[in-house]
Amino acid sequence: MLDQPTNERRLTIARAMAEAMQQEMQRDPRVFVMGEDIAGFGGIFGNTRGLFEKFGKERVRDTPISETGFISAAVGAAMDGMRPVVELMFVDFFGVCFDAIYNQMAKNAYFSGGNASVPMVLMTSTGGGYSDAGQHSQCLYGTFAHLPGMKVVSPSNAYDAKGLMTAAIRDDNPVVYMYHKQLQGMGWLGTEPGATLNTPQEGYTVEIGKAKVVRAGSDVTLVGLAMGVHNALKAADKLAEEGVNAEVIDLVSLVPLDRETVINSVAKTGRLIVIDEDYHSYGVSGEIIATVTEHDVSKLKASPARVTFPDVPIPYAKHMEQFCLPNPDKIIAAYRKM
Amino acid sequence: MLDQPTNERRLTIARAMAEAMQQEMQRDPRVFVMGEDIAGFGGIFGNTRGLFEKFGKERVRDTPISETGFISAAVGAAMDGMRPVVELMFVDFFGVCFDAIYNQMAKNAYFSGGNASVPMVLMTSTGGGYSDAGQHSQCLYGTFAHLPGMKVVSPSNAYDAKGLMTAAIRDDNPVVYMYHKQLQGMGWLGTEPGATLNTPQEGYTVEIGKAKVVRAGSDVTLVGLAMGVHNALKAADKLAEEGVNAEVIDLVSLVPLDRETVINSVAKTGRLIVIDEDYHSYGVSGEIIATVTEHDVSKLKASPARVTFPDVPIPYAKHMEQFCLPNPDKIIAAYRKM
Amino acid sequence: MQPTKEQSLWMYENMVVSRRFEEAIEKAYLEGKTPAFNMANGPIPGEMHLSNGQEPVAVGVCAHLNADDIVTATHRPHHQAIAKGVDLKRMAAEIFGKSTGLSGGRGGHMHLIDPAVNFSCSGIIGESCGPACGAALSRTIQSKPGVAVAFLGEGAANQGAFHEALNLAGTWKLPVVFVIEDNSWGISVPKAEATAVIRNDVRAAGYGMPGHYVPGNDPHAIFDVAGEAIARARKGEGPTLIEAETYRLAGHFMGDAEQYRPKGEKDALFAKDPIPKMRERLLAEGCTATELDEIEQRADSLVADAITFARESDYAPESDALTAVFV
Amino acid sequence: MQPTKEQSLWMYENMVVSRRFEEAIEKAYLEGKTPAFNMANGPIPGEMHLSNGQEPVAVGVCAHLNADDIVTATHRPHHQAIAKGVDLKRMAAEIFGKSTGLSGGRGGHMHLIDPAVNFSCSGIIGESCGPACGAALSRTIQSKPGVAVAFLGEGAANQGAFHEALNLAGTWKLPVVFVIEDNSWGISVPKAEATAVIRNDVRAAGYGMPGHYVPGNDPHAIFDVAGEAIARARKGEGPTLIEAETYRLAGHFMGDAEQYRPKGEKDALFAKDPIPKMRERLLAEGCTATELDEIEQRADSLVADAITFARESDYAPESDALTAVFV
Ligand SMILES: Cc1ncc(C[n+]2csc(CCOP(=O)(O)OP(=O)(O)O)c2C)c(N)n1
Ligand SMILES: Cc1ncc(C[n+]2csc(CCOP(=O)(O)OP(=O)(O)O)c2C)c(N)n1
Ligand SMILES: [Mg+2]
Ligand SMILES: [Mg+2]
Repeated sequence: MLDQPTNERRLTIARAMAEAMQQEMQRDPRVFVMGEDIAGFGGIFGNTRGLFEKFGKERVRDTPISETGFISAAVGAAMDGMRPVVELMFVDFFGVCFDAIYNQMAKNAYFSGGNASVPMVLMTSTGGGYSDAGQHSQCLYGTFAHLPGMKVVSPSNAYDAKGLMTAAIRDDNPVVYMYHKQLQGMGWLGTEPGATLNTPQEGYTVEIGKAKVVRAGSDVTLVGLAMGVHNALKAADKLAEEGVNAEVIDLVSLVPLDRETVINSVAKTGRLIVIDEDYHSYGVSGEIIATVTEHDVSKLKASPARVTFPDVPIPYAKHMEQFCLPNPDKIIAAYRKM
Repeated sequence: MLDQPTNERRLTIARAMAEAMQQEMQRDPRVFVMGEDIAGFGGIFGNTRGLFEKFGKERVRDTPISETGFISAAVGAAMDGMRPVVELMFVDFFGVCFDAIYNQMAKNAYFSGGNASVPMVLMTSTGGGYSDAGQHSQCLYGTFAHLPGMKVVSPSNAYDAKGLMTAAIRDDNPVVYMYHKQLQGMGWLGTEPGATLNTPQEGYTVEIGKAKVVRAGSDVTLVGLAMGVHNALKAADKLAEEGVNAEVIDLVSLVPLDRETVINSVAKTGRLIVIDEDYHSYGVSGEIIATVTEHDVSKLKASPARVTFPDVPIPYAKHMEQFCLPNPDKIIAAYRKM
Repeated sequence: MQPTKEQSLWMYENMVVSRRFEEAIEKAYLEGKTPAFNMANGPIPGEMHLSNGQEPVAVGVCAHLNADDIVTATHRPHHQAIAKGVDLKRMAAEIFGKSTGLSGGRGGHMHLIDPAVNFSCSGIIGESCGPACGAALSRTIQSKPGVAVAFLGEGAANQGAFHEALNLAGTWKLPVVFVIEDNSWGISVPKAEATAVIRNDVRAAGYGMPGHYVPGNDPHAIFDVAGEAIARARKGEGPTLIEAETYRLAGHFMGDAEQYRPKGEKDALFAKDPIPKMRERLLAEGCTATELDEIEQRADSLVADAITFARESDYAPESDALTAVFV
Repeated sequence: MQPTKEQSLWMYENMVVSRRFEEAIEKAYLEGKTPAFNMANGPIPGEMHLSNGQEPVAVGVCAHLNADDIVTATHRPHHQAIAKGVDLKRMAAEIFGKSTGLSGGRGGHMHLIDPAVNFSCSGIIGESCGPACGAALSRTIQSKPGVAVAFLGEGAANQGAFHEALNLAGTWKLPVVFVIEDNSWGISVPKAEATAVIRNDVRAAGYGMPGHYVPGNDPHAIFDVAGEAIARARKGEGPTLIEAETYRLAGHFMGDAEQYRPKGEKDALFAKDPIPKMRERLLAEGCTATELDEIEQRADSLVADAITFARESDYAPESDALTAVFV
């Protein structure tokens, strides 16, 4: 899928994230990790495994269940020269601590006119598909991307996961790093094999703010991120069987948003479908469509479409949740209607 | 501006809100009001004046500065058969209590399959323009509208303010009622005279989920809510001097969103400008543009445009804030570029 | 305050129902999840937090409540729901995602809401506290009887929502009782590493309310302390904070390898399993084995009926996912 | 712990600078706001929270701090900023929205951040608590000296953030001191109607840390208690909670009609104005009037210079609004 050397190690996203953190902790004593069950347990989603054993409890800290407390503490530590990586276990919990995130973490650089900085990473799990219901399955990409002052990224595969984590830790700005549970490579969550990729051992960065054309095509542009990319790639495979050539864009980063890559693609294909597991309205899908149409509506040969999660809380029952989730068939159906 | 009888009392939005609450409290003993400084003080923005004197401290309660505590208490009271109206003083504080709002208030009806309901109103002030800086001037319309389970309304004038408050209190669902500080009719905030309107004494409702065409036109559709409507109307007046006939839509409600009224208008005018004081990206403006284009892109004679707050925290200095805020001139400039 | 024999047997029965229910859920949960454990599979998908071992707190408290009283519960809600009288069939059906479930399958195991007995719960830590205050306030404003009980874990006592709710309750003298189930673990983090004090009852003084710690995971002791607190609340004398020691015999959730548990901890806990302990106590107090066997059999069949009901019920149409967002 | 003469005079000087600064800000704030009071007008627009009367707490605490220590402050931050040594000119310029201000006009009166002296503040109630823990943690991890002080109002002590931060500090034994300025009002709501306990120092026990209440709005008494607490933190002995009685001589914000104040309260408070009281004390302790007059004159000119600097500075280009979101 990506143009990477093939004789390397295949890592899950979970391992890729942990490896990036480990390498950055080795490189830079200012980096430390905090969150619930991230020390001995290795992170509920496996993304901090091995760190505690390597760096000990001073730099790999289990916290009380006090998200406001430890995330605002991370802000204070970052402003004092550290580079904390904190975990909000599920993004769905953001409501207990969002003030620390968007009124402190995201705004203090601005409030200081750039004299202070808040170099921290907030990593958080997103996504459903395994029946964890309405308070443990959301994506909330739009919620985070809407508010200024924080970068927002979400990898679709292990290669990007490692490079984005490294870039996020090295970034002098706050970065929200959203990882999709079903891409983690944790079997117990059901896992998307396409996310497990060859990943170089040595440290490298993936640029924050740059989208990737992960499949070139000429007939329709499919735009997504994280799990959306895999759905789009599967739809593209099926469409290819019918001779339809879909271009697939992995946004990788929502803030900054690489509008140009999307605009250029649609200028070529004339057709746009946005795939988003976040709620339908007032989110990512609307923004992408607006980006393309406000730039030059005449480039569109058909009305753009979106395949998103409907505006309802995530239902628990498997058949209901699956009914709501984006999938390749829905993408194909959207294309057929164009 | 609105087609209302003219021999009635002119009320500010603040008074219209208080009057609606008062009438509903008289009508229904289940209604009570809670928040910071809403009792003797009458609400920082004047919207609960007179209630404490009339109903006493049992039903008009000052709270500790514990937004999570008292908003989740409102959820518990609503589920126990009361109809609380709670105030979050500035919408900018939502981060300290958003879990109570979106994980409890908004979802409990769904989690109960409709067997329980959460009939409450969360009223909150929005908007800047008076140099209150980055933690007291936001709109956050998109943030609330993005998440399912709560209705979201925002009046642009006193007539709607009263009718929407009455409708919100009577609604069996949670309603977020966002009032713009500069429309309140409080002199100390600087006030938009167009928001103070003739308002009937007797109780009435304004439908939640219905947009209003507040000025008919044929050349371009200007869509906004709250302060955006006044900016649009002023732009429309100026455009009219040049013979350009703008149609102005007051969305009134973001959830449910009256997509049809917007679609029908653009079908007629072929041109769309969205005015939004909330942040530019991933919010209301993107959603409105996507709504129109996904329905039928061929109806657009020009690329749609938006006049919004840029993706930066609200700056304090007056000249900087004014530079960022939408205004009639920016709307006219956007039209000229079409 | 000592339970009557009837109350003792009620507590015992509810403890047994609760345990049997968890055992049945555990079994069903594992269906379709072997050889590879994937939460998404089987008749009960998603996270599953069992309450094995924590029954004493739920029954000791709820023995004093009637349907009209309010309980707000946690992400680990089954024992609390059972003790509060939530319909077992509809609860089982909910966990199986069926149309006959409490919400028709929309909510699931962490979102059991039963207005008939004023029960609700939430998967967000600390979230039980505020709504309990609100329900209590509702009764106060309406001058209606009723006490609200918020259950929470000892980990949740470090969440801001706990503090705000306790202050609200203390300031407004609300008829509410906060009950902390101290199983000494918040997932893998021990209480001592997350909490600045050894016992949370000392925090009560910061909210002008009495605080009690109940050691021993003992239903009778909990019955005693909770009884006083609930009576106090009923008399309009305000809120109470109770922390009760309890044991989590299961993992945090199903699939938890529990490598964080010190060696031998589980064995020691199983040796103190409160259900056989209570059976012994009841026998010592003069109950007959037959009497208790009957209770156990009744529990078995209640649970079996509920599981059968759940399994035999239909799924709601998938498009029901789109309804009940608004009422 | 008693201040040396030098420390006493330092406290006095900073109290006077602070008061004069507020008086100058008040005057400038009202420009352009008569006859109609409209917050948006004049050289200083927006909300304005003055600290008149609350100077003792700031100086009594900050007398023990150096530039390397950290202070996180509140929406009412001027006295705290001055006592911590924030550059008065750049602070005034910030309040006037000028390019020479601490943030070039982006932040304003509630968002004064000065990395040179490790000072920051926020307009969100309770928000000072967590970042102070984080800064303290940063020093602990790095084995660097330094104590963090979080200021907050008595109203803020009912916010969840307070609880979480205190528990974190207590659990991790962080070098942090929480200082509650108890001016007995949260806007129009009296402490007694919002707080379940009479004094917040009793809450310290819930976090395993010492708590102290300092009555009398007395800089010397605050100096004493804060000195012990800060020394304790420096020695690695962990956090302390201090609540200090103080008086808000001004309205909550400018434009506040203060109708909620009981009749006579303001007069009684002015009679206890801590600045003349301290002058008297210093005279009684043997300072000369000339000495104190000189201090006052120095304060006057410091403030005058700062205001002049602010007024004479330019505004940044309006497009600077779009920069510094990211560094
Ligand atoms: C606000 C929030 N933070 C974190 C979690 C994830 N989480 C679920 S259960 C749990 C541990 C809770 O511990 P405790 O309160 O002691 O309850 P127990 O599981 O022991 O019954 C955590 C951290 C959550 N659901 N909500
Ligand atoms: C989370 C939050 N809630 C409410 C407010 C509005 N508000 C600003 S100051 C204030 C009163 C604060 O009282 P206190 O903490 O005692 O400080 P004081 O103003 O007395 O110095 C309130 C309610 C806010 N800024 N943040
Ligand atoms: Mg626990
Ligand atoms: Mg105060």
